Amino acid sequence: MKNDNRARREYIARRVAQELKDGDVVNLGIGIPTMVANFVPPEITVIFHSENGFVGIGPSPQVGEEDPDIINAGGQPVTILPGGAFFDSTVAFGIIRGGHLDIAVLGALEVDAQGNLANWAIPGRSGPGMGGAMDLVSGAKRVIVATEHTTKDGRPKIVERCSLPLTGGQIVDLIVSDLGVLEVTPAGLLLKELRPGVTIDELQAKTAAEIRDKP
Amino acid sequence: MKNDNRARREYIARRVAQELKDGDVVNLGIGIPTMVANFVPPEITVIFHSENGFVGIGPSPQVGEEDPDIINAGGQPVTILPGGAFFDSTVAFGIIRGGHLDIAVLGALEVDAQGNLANWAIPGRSGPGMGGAMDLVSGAKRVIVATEHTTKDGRPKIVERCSLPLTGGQIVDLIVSDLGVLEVTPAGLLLKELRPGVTIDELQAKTAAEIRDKP
Amino acid sequence: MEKVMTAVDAVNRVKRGSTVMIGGFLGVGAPQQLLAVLAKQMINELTIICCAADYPHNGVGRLISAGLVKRAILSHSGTNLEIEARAAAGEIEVEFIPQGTLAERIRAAGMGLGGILVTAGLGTAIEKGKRTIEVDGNSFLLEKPLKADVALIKAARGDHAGNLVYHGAARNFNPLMATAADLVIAEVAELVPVGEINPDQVMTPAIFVDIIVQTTGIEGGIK
Amino acid sequence: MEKVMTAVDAVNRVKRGSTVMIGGFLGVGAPQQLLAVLAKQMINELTIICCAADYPHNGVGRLISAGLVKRAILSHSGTNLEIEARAAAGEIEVEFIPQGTLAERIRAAGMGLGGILVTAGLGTAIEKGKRTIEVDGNSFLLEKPLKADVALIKAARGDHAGNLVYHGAARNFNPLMATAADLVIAEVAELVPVGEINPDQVMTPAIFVDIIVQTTGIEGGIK
Repeated sequence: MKNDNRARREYIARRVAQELKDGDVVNLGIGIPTMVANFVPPEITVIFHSENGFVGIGPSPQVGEEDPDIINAGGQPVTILPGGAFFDSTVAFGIIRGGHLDIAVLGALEVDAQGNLANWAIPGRSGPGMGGAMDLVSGAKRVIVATEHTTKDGRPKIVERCSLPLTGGQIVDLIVSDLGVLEVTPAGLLLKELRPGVTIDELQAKTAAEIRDKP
Repeated sequence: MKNDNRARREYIARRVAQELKDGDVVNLGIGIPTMVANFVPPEITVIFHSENGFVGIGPSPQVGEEDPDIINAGGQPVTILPGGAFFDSTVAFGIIRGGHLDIAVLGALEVDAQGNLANWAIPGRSGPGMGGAMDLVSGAKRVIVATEHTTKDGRPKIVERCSLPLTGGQIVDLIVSDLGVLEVTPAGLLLKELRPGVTIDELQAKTAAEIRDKP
Repeated sequence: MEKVMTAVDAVNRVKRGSTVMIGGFLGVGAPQQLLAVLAKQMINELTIICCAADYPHNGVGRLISAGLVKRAILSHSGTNLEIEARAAAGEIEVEFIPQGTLAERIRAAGMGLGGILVTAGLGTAIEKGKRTIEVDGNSFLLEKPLKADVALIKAARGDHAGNLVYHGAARNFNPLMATAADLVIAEVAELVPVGEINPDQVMTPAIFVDIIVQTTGIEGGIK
Repeated sequence: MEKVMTAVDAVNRVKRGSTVMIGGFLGVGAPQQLLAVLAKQMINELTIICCAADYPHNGVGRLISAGLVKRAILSHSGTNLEIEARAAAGEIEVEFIPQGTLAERIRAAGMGLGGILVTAGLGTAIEKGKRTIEVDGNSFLLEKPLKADVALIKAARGDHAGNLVYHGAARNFNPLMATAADLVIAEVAELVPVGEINPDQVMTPAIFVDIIVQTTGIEGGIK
């Protein structure tokens, strides 16, 4: 069961990584999105952007070699690759807002058929707040949602219309889940790919929005 | 005659320098304003700002010691003092616009009783353009005009209402000329000081706006 | 104009009820010593402006846990359950601002802009109470400058004049906040004589900094 | 993704009729070699965006004197009588923008702001055609972002990835323009391997730079 969980998350991360192109500047959100860095095809070079102020995120440091001033946006110690650069928060978000970030990969509480995304406010809690998510979804050239297809108790996360407070309106381009890949089009969700072993009927049954399989 | 000209300009620069306070951040325009730096009272420290990108303008370099990348806003080679800093043009003007510049000293083609200043457009010419003057007059906490009282052919530069295109509206605080010092108040020009040897009648005769000598 | 003083003398300039900007991102780049001393001095009823709520005993969390904060303007609180509990109890009023907008609003105050137009938050709940401005057929939210009475910031290195240099991702909001408060207090890990920092490498020019405090040891553990 | 190429190869990416931003302030920080080669290649009908018109044979003056400019957007032309003569002859259309507004408009394009509110120019002729926006009882001009097809910039030092470091007052508009054009060509005096520039000291991150040209000697004298 735990292995299955891990395989599902790895499928998502691996599949998102296939969307990256050589030279892309990419921001990865917390959780499954962070795992995408492990699956970048070896023949391409991707530059990872950290909204707390640098480009060129490198691998985790060896234990004892951490620089306390170099963390990623999730608070974990990381490194910076040769050719990377640090900057302040206006530049970090100027890169996003100014069209210099090719891809943002984010998780979701809910995502809908119009490309609306909800991932910042949990009903009944004051927080956690949007952090950089609203800037990311409105600024990145391409927004990919990487998410498990359903919640832990089996409810669909992909819906006709988000019920939770939105992070952004009509900003999601692609949804990669553990069941497959869906493109958000003006006419709704379009099936791009099924995870091997998944049928379109299963996918549709676990999705609270209509899925077309032809453009 | 030449000596007289020099004495008049020196009076202006020296008198403006008396307006500076310890710790002030000051921008000096081209011409007479630049001379103000030579008359800063020795007991105070003033930080000079250059709108082409630094604070801490130092004295002219020795011949042969010029750094071609360190010029003032007029294009002359200068130096930077210890404790100075270079930055880009948004910071240079952010210092001005954000209320971090205590005093801007500028020349004038015309300045009027409402505190309007004209110093950027010469009729019949396409230029020279305002450079940083519009930002300076609208952003500096205090704007001092340092100017000869009349044009070379004897026409008043201090007028009831500017006829040339404005650099800024109602932005001048103090006018220092070779005849004395005038404060711009909501009720018009107020005499603060006459240059020794100048009478109020002479001052008024050479000014095309009413001057009061009591608040 | 000697700007260097002790943390206690510096922090005592902060008044009860002040609006205080605090640098750092999850504690990295936070002025830990100033915050520890401020928490001890019990200067309260503060409005804080910061990137995130950090952790209960790290960064701005020190002020929150000490009960000094009545209002928090920030982008994220998810790492600090303490602030959520206090918000739920009605003790702290929390306002969330998208992180990039927060950074740019602070810069706007420092650089003297009357406002900026952004798309972040369009079509979301944060549109509420804001003006939408159309420019060439596109919609933007008008966001106003955000300033403070005091900024508490942290740099890796500073000179006696107040020039600052940051290291790594500890830069974040610090250079922005240095421009946007009436009183700017900078904590520096290393204090050097004037002239030691190359003018090309200064990240915050001294004219923005009022008070410099050298870190002498941080009271309270980190995270 | 090798970004280093010759000045001629780089300049040939500039198309006739393009809008080109050019760094520098009275020639200091101007990409002199790129400009000299561009003037020789006779790529014309250009709209240039720059701080000032520099001098007839220095900085952007090289393009003006070569007759390649149909429109100039700048803050000052007083050091170059050549542009005034050509403007008087109807050959060049000149638009003046306050220097700080010009800088901030370029930054707005690079950082993705839909516009900024400024006071510079209020009550003057440059209000014409601009919207005035009231915020909390104060008036501001709405200034729009300003972008270009190409930016030609200059740095003291660059690495093969495109990270740039500037020196002295030669920084001026260069780092702003690096963010605000579709194609960014940087001339560097010194070219170093990737990893040689401390990530804390990078002034323009490599992701903004498309092409790097090392200065090999400048054709034509300076001023």
